[in-house]
Amino acid sequence: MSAETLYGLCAAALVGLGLFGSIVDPQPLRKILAFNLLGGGVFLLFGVIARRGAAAGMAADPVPQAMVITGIVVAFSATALAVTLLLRLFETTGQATLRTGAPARPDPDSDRAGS
Amino acid sequence: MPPAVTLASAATAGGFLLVLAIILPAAGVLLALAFGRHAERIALLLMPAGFAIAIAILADVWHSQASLVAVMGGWAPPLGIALRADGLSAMMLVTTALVICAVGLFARGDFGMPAGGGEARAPLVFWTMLMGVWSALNAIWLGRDLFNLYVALELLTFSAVPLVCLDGRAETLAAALRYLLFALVGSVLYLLGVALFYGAYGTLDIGLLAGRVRAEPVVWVSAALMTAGLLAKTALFPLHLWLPPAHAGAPAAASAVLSALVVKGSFFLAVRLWFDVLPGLPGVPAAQALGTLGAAAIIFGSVLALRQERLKLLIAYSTIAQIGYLFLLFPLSTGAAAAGIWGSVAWTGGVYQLVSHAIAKAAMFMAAGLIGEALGHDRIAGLGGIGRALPMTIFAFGLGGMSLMGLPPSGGFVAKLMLLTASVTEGQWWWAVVILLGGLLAAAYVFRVLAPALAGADEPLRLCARVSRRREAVVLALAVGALLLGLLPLRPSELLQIGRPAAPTAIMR
Amino acid sequence: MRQVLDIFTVAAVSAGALFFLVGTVGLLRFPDPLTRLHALTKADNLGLGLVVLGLLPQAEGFLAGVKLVAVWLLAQLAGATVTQLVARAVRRGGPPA
Amino acid sequence: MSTGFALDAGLVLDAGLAALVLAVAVGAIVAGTAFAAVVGFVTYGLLLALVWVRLAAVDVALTEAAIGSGVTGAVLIAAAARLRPAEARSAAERPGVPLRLAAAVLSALVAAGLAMLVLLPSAPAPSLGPAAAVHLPELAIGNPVTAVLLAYRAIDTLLEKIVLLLALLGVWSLAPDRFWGGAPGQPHAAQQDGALALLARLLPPVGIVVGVYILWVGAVAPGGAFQGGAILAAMWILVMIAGLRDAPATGGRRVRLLLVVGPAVFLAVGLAGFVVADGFLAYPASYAKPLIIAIEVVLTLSIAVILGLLASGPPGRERQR
Repeated sequence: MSAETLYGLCAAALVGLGLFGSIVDPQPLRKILAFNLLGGGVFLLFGVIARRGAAAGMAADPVPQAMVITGIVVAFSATALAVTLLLRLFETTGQATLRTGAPARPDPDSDRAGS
Repeated sequence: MPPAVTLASAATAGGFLLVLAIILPAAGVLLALAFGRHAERIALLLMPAGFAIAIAILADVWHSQASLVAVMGGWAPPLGIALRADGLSAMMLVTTALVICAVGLFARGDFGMPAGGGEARAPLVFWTMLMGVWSALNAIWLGRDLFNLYVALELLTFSAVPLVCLDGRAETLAAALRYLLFALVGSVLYLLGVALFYGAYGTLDIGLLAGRVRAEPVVWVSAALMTAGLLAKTALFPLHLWLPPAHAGAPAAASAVLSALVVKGSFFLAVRLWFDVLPGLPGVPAAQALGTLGAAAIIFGSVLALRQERLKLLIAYSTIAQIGYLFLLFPLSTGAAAAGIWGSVAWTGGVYQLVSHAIAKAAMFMAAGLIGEALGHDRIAGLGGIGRALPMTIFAFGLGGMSLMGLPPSGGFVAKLMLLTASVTEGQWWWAVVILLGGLLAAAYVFRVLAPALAGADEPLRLCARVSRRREAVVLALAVGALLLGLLPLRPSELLQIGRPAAPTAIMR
Repeated sequence: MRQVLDIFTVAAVSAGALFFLVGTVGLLRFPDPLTRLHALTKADNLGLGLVVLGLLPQAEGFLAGVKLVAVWLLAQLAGATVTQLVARAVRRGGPPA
Repeated sequence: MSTGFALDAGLVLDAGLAALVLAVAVGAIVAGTAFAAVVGFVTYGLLLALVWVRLAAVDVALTEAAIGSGVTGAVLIAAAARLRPAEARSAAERPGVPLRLAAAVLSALVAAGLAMLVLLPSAPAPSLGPAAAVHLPELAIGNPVTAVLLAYRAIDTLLEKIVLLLALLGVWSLAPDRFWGGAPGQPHAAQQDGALALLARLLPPVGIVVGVYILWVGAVAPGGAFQGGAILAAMWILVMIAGLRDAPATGGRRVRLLLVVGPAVFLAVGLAGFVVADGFLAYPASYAKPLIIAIEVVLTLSIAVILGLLASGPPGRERQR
């Protein structure tokens, strides 16, 4: 087994793990964390593909590597935005939870339309 | 210049228009951030220009009867990235420009900068994000590279999410967070598929991939992952949970953009994936599965819309149902159906639904916004007499509703008729039943709003705020547009055929 | 000469690894945060120091050697700061969970 | 020593590293508290950076260590500390067994599908490496990753800068109206004598040199605007956390200009390509390298400011005029 295959299997497991965590964990913060883990797995897969594409005197194909750099920056922006949203939700309501599945309960006290 | 640096051979003369369609709103984002207090002016100045570019691209595609292509930096794919406008892209560009401009005119009342000349939060964020949405959507309509499309998809997410919680209420914050989490997992699954495609075929260019894909495991896995990710972003049943609170909680102008355009971006990519990247792969089970989810969305979304007490939530649930129709184009125009004329009709009907729902839904959300502004609430039970107070707005709402129901001569009618005929002719009659049932349910929920609105009030109606005639006129104009779409059905369907991948042939063994 | 240097490298790196091992055992076995920090700093200081020292003769050129020493110094700086911060946090109100 | 042995030793290292990454990842998912999970995640990121080095992707390793693990970790740790009071309550809302089971099956299926594809690679593996290498001399750029980011796929990089800016504006948009334009966060109690303050005084000079070096070297060796910008941002964040310097007002003219200057110059050079070269983001042949370096310099500046502000959160104080 080559190193690329090894890391490829590692990436597959990370994707499964991250996907599981981001679906199942009830805490939004840990969903965000699991999403980052999942992202790490996806990027690692790109890295394996890049390494397998070593050619023309290059140790790896630079195109997927560049995509990973772009992807890491996007994932960080997403994390910063999601964490800020979560903290703001916590400041506003005193709790940090998403009651998934519950349809928005009409609140008799607030008569404001969403406009 | 040595020719080696520049590989631009496939680029067409009008290619710079494609670049401008993406770059102009992006430049608007930069300008708005740098000169915050002029954000509104910058956005409104860019709108006519953006509209003109979209029209110019449409005209160019129509006249040349061929796709426009631009090659970025002269680096031809697979190393570089190309943009391409076919008939479908041109139609989406114009639809987007139309809706964005209407929303811009409408939002001048809600998101004007304060009189003092300083910069304020909500206006700056709204106008900048609106430019961001526009740039992202145009990049999606024009993109030919799957990773470039991933970046565009993320651009769309990041511009859309802050629009949901502009008012900072707890419910909208939770809705925005849930939306963001769904969208992030969706795009990372899409990205996973992109990685697999690159690893197998060494290119991400849609045209090159189409020539290289074979029916093998890697294609199935990556297509499944990408489709699942895109469905989560499109809010197809059963991944729709995030949509109603997000779309209903946003300010009306933002709801219009989100429901009319933003969810269509990821749907469009699913269409590109199945029809442009994988034409001719026998995805019949997958297509039937997508159609089934779409049918479930139509029934489920409509029934839930019928049970809402709030106008904006009703409209948001109707979006779930109308998204369902879009997915009927998969079973009706792939597989055996693809080769025949009816497959093509179904495909055109699906795209028609995309456009007509965009325009109708934008009009309806903005109408709901005006109603909410006038009444101070949006409870359906309390709409009595509003028809007399805001006749133009209610009329516009009704016209939009006609498109949802599929009544002639609306654009929705043409779309649903095409889907219906195709399903009957192809012998897949079960979709026809769903289409008809969905139309009836849509009629029921639209009349649930119109009936009290047109009835007289028990007591004289007290309006909280005066609604400007100008904004009412914008909404009505858009709704009339949705109606007129049905009167010119033939030419657009010719347009849609331009640059469409040839009817799938036997790539398959 | 080459062989002497190689032997020196093996010896120093092994000694460094031993300190890492001891430090890790301490981290796991010691009862409270302060003593654990104590164990950890040994790994950081001596362990990394010996590894760097051992690698110096193998460095390709003067600059590579400077880089190695810089790594050690920066790790020292970071380690000292973090130890301080953790210790202060412990004194203030106990460790997080 | 035979090469065979060396290869095997490498493989043992790789196997150990992969196992460690997986173990830490499992730990981060199952950890008892959010704080422990975040600590696990930071470790995961650092180990992943080592994996990137093993995969001959030093550019990615730098980015992963600086952004993926470093700055992301800082943001997550701060959030975990703030959210601790709400943790027990939200952790109690575990989904039911059927959903957990379904999620487990789905995730396992995805992982198994990927593993299968990893084990049946298409031979020979496709690569754009040769195509990328052929054009490097024309660009006079030695680092192929930089050539991909700023020439071959420059439009991705440009759009992604807009993504960063919109994310920052999205973060700011969550501030209460009265704080709009103000500085992020609470004013720091200036405890300028602590160990952290010492670190924040000693490290930045070194860090800034390293950041600029990495930006500069990016044309020929691993490095570039992202990596350099992230290191500069990290130094800035350190100085802000230590309380030596306050975060700037988000409405300040200079901050706004710094934010947009990188993308704006990039865009302007791109548009100039219509006139002086042949098309958007095309560089005139003999000016490719100076233009790319100029773009990278301003991008580094903007990236550093954007990342620093993204990590600082929304405005939390009224703006002083």
